Amino acid sequence: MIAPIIDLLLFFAITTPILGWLCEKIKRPYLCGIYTTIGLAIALWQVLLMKFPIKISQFSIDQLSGFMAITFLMLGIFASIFSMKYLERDTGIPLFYTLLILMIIGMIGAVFASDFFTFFVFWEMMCISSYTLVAFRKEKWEPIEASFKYLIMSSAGSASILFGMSLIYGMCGTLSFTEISRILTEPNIWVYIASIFVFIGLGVKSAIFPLHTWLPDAHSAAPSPISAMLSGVVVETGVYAICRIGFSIFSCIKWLEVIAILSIFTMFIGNLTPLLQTDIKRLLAYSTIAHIGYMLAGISTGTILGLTGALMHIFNHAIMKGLAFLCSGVILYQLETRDMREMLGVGRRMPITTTTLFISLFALSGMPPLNGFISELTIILASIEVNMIWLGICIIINSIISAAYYLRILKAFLQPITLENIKKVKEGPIIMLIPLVSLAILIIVFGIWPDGLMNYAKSAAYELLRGVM
Amino acid sequence: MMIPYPLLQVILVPIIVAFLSIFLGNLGKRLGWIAFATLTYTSLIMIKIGIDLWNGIGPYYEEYYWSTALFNIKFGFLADGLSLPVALIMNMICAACALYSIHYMEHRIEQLYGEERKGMYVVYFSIYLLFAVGLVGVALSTNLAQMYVFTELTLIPSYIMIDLFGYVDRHRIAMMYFIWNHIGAAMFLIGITLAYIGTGSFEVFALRNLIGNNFAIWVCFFILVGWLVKMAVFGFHVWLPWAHGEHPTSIAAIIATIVGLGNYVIVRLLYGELFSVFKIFSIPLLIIAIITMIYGGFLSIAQDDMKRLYACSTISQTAYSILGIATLTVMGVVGGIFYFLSHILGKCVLFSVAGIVLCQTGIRDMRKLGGLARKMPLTATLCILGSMVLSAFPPLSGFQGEWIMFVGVFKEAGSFMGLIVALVAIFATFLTVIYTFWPVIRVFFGPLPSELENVKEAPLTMTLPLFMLMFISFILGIYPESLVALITPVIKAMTP
Amino acid sequence: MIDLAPWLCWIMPTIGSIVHYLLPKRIGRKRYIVTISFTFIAFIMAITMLPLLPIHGYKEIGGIWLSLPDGNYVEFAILIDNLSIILTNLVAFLSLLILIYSYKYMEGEPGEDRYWFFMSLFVGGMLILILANNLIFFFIGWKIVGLCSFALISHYYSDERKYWIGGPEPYPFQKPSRCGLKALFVTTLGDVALLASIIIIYLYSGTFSFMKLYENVNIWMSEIAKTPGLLTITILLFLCGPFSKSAQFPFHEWLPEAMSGPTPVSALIHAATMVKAGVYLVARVLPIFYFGTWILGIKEAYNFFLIVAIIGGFTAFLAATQAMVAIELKKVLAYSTMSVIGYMMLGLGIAGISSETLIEGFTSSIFHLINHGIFKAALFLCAGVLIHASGSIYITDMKLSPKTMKFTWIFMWISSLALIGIPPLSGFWSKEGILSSCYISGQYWIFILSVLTVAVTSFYVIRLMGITFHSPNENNSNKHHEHGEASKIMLIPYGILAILTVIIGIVGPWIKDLLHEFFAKEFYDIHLLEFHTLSIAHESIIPTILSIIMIVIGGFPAYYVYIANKLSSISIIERYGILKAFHKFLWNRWYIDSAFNKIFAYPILASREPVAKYIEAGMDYGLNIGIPKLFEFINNNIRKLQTGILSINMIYIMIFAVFLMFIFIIFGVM
Amino acid sequence: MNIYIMFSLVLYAIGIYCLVTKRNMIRLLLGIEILINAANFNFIAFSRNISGFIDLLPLSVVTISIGIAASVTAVAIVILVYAYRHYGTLDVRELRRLRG
Repeated sequence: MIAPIIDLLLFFAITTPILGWLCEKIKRPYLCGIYTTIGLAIALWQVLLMKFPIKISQFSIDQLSGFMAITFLMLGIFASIFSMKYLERDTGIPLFYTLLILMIIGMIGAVFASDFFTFFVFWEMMCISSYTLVAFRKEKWEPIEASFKYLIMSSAGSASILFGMSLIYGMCGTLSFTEISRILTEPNIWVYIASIFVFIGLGVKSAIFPLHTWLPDAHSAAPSPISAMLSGVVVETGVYAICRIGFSIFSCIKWLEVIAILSIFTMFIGNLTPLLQTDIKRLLAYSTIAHIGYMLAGISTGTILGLTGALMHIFNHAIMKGLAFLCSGVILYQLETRDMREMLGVGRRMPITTTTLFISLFALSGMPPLNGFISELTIILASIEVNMIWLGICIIINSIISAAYYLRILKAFLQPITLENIKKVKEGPIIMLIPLVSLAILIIVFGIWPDGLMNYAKSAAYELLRGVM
Repeated sequence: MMIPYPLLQVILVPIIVAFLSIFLGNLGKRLGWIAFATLTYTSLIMIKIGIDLWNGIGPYYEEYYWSTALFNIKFGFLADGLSLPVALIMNMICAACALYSIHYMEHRIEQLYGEERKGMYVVYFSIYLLFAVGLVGVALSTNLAQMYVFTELTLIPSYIMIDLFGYVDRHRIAMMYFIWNHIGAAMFLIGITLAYIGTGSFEVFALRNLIGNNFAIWVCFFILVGWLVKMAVFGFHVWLPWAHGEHPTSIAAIIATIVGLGNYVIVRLLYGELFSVFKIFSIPLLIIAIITMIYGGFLSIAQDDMKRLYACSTISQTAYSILGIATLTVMGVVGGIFYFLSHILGKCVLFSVAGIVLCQTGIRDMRKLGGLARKMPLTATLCILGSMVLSAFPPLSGFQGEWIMFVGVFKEAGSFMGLIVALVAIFATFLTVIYTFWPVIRVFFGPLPSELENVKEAPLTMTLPLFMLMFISFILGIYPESLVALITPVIKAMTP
Repeated sequence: MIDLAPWLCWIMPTIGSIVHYLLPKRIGRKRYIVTISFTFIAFIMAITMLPLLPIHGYKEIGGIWLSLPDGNYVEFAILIDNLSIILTNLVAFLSLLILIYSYKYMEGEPGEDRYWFFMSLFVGGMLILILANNLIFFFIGWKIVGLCSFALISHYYSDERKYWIGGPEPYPFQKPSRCGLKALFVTTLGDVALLASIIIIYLYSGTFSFMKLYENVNIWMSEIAKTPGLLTITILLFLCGPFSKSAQFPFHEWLPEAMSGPTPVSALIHAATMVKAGVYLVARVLPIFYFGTWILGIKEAYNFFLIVAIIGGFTAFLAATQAMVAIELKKVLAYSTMSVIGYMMLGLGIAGISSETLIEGFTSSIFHLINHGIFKAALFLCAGVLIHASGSIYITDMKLSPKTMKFTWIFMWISSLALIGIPPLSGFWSKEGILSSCYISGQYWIFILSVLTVAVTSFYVIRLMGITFHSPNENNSNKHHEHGEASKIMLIPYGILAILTVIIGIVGPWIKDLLHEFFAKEFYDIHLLEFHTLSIAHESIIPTILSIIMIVIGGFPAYYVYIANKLSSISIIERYGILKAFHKFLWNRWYIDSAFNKIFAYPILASREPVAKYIEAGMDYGLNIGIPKLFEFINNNIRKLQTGILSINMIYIMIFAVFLMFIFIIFGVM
Repeated sequence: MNIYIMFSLVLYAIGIYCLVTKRNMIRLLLGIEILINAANFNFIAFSRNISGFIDLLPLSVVTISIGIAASVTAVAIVILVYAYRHYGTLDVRELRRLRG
């Protein structure tokens, strides 16, 4: 008995291969997907019913953890629905779903953890399953290369976290977040050193410049639902960890300024690099880096408003980027290319996919009245509120630059059809379109009625800042 | 008769119809009539409100909660003497262009898409309705965030329109258009956020509280520059000839309206609420307006492409309104708004004429055109009428706007230098006559080239709505009181 | 009823302009009779106003039209006083006759519907202009007539070869559409200036109404005069309007080319009415500046009269000399129109240039306006007939014989002699008035110039008639055309006009006295003359004698060469080099047109290429291509960070650690 | 005390050095192991932080982290095998097709 939700998910993770074996017997591999979806849906239901805060063994579940868990599970559901069709040509589908659930367990555990080591264990769980998922299509060279780089960098980062953790343990004699934050009130040189190690680790995972180099490879090489998960939530787990660890452990040192500076670098790199990118998934992966920059900017304000913005942006970005990757997945599924030069005019043939992609891209570039606008606006406001106008202006400049490459995608999609193979392309299967349309509706809904989300994120931000204030 | 939630209806009805029309794809180009009917309905609602305002039944105000969690943003609509005429005329232009686009888009879609026609009508007309929502929304907003939302709401549809239905090199130009306008909007956003930090509210009326704050000047600066980018003043104007030159002509008027909308926003936000800060920008704004007027004029004269010419003239014409507003006198501002409204009426007609010529002959280059007046007399008449509006010939509305505005300009010009500036400005209007009437001669007069022998007059669905617009302009021209009496009290109340 | 009359007077033709579009097409040309009938109603209405003469003071009928944001308002009202009643009658009368004439003349011409629309609208606009009680309302009429003029000049917009004017062959031709455009540009330039001055005046006076301007002149004009130079600027700007509309130097170049329109258009717009609008405006505001100059003693207001007089005198001479060499029938008449309007301007200028000549100058100027409207309309209508009959626009090619068209010949001679100012035709009385008041005022330079002009006028008019009707090789005339008499519908209008010329000539002094009395009353009513005892200027016989001598001096050579055909004009010119140079100078219109083209038109046209190619393309390249290029460059370089080599990625981790340390040192530890 | 930390830091540095310079994939894995072991060593060293008392937490941490390291290595070796199949080499510098 670890925690009810994690137990539940573990149960599903373990039973999936068995079910999968059965399914393969009856040649209905998609039943696995349905099973997983049901499992995730039950878990989501459980999380939504939770009364915070809850303390179970090594977990303390507060509003913030709940918020993150909802994000993970929600996107996980869409990804698993999407995978049902998407992976029909692949083998080892039960394994895929197991790994998917394990990855979600890892993330949920990491956000539920009340002490550093529990956090680390689940973190590694998430990492290992994501390495495997990236390399899921092992018969191609690209996922293998990406996965290997991802593995090496991420493991080095994890090792750094562990090293930093050991230093903190050496100072405090405990690993519980609350205990550490009680003990570490005065900064000393070791805290700084420890923070450097920890931030290296977290930075690799959350793709802060210049540690982002693995991200475009891994996110573009992974199967599209996994790209959606990686970009949508896995990276954000890193952001969450920065918040959590930063505000509880390193509250005594001035890490916010560091994050502010890094966020600017990160968003500029994330937006300038993909300007001429032709690989659609790689482009989206870069844009994830940029959005990490926005979130970090929100965090770096250190205020309720900024954190609310950052948390909202985590949620919104999960929806938006998830949708974008799923759309690219549909196109990849139908067209079997990721090169934008080979999908000129595909929008004519796949109107629903294109429309949803439009919605997600406009949301990503911060156009109102879609949800990306609300969270970016909050972050900008927060940064201006704490007299970091340059940060707000940087975000706005970046949103303009980013519009350029999002528009390149749209431009490619709206071109007249010239290529032969595109003329034959049809709209994706309905089971793939369900997640797309529902995510698109969520984007619009959370754009027009952001209140519920905002309230939730605000209370989560309170939760986070309680220790500091 | 009381209409329930009149202003909300004006916004919501087109949106709902836009969504519904996705399912009415079978109607094909007849969707245009639905769009027209919808916009006529909203126009009628606004006319009713306008009559109420005329009779002194106070400004209409409606308020809905949007977001209360963090910012307490209210979704408010205010129809007072200033915003209502602006919204109404913009809506009418949208309605007229909806009718106009039926034939035009048939031609254009045929040309571009051939067999997959029906879907494109749905795309066009459902997106089209969002223009009206965006434009009217900006005019009626009481809230800065809401205003920004509506501003961007006009941008996305126009981007898609240009990209889907534009002319040569349309993809690049659509992108260019989007980015330039996005830059403008982003500047506006910075201004908004600064204002929010200063006042703690997004309400337009709360901007007042900024006065005395250090932020105020920056708020003013960013909002102003943002809208100046959108209004294509000299230096920022480079996107406009392209965007205007290459987009489908049926939305040209709307884009001209988007360009001019900045005048309204500047009056509403900066003149109205931040007068004492806005004063600082008066002189630079005057100078840049005059530079833009003259440069835009010469640029227009230099064009040989019909659509591009009218595009360049928008640069110059919008600067007139800026000039009027920059004088900071009641007369100047009233005249500026009046001129803006009459300009968009006239520009709508002129662009549509260019569209008709393009649609019927397939030629845009004025060097290859000529003598069309014999083949298409109604179009030629419209072109002359539109030119009359622009070059301020009575009895159309351009004249009334222009002289009222120039009274303001001369009033502002206290010193001798000021007088010179005002004179330069008024003589710059002379260029208008050159760049509006010369094209008339080049396109419609002179001998008819032999390859144009078979040109036919455009169908009535194209010309009639334009005549309707000219009729509005005529009404405003012979009875300017109808507009001035509505605007003046609001502007007067704004001016300290 | 009498309140309604002036309103109907301008509304009826305005409405009439669209009536024939509403009537069914099948009734054919009878539709235009309806259009004419609307003008006829206007004429009747104008006549009903005649009994009001002499009116005491003035009458304003109308209401508030537009309340301005600054508390003032613009009225939508009619002003009735002696001046406006007289001019209304003149315009309505001439318009009616010319419209009747053109019913026949325009038969079978292209674009007739358009023609009638603009003619009728023009009449409406002209009447608005005359009846308006304030400057804005006036300006609306002013712009409408300008627009109608543009449309009618370019009536033959297709620019067929036969409608070109200018030439003949070695010399350049002008196309109608271009001529219209030129007229529009020149007049608009004047309009803009006029609008500027109206606004300046408004800012100081707070009103647009003529009568309020009269009443408050002592307040606002002295207010303007406080800023040195401002009043002069205002006057200059103000006069640009009348000068451009009335084709006075330096805005005169559009009028000769305006002759590319149909002949009734030239008759109505470019001879009889619209070009008089400028004179009317000057006359309308003259009391204001007179008051300013002579009663308030503002020095700068005097410039008004000085400029008007000098420009008027100069234009009279300039245009008359150009008419000496012109060989296009309508152009000769156009030059003469400019010249005569110059006289009117001169008269008005003289009216204020000395305090004694006010009424004399004013009256004779208005009288001249009336006379000129009548006889010039007659001349133009005759010219139309001649052009139709001969099929040529050049007098040298016409070779008509007086025998075949006797009535036209007679009427044309009567009108021509009136134009020269032969007593006792109408032109004589008004012209003498102007000359004598000029003489009295003591502006001898202008007087000499204007007297010289009399000789020149006499020369070119006789030359015109001589070449047209009395050319020697009459027998080898072109036989393609029958030299028949014009149809009655055309003949009667100019017959009436010519006869009227004679009648006015006979009763000339009486009419002049009548006008004298009217305007004296009017000036009395607006307090101009309270301060002055009306000094009836000492009549002088000198100007009359001089002008008659001058007529003879000018007329005799012309008669000798062109009517008696004793000498060949070509051989004279060939013989004397100086005359040849002179001829060339005049033929090229003193090179003013080409100078203006070089100064204004060509630079604007020349600016097209640099503006489009260098400035705009440069900015376009810089911003629309350059910025993306810049980003492309940045992108290409920044992409190199993503090496794809794992070792370098690990180095980034080290860099990151160092970077963090660095920042911590900067921010935190110290 | 300090000497342990110094040692573990050196060990960490060696690990990073290994990751940076080595071309062989297996050596990179060894580098990762070295990094983790550095941290583990630190934990063990700190476990007797309070004199006369050995905290059991670090011991359990180290045990689990060794397990995690092992599983990471296992996954890594699987990927490495596939990489060898695709690229025919274990030189990590050859894995540079993904860039830009």
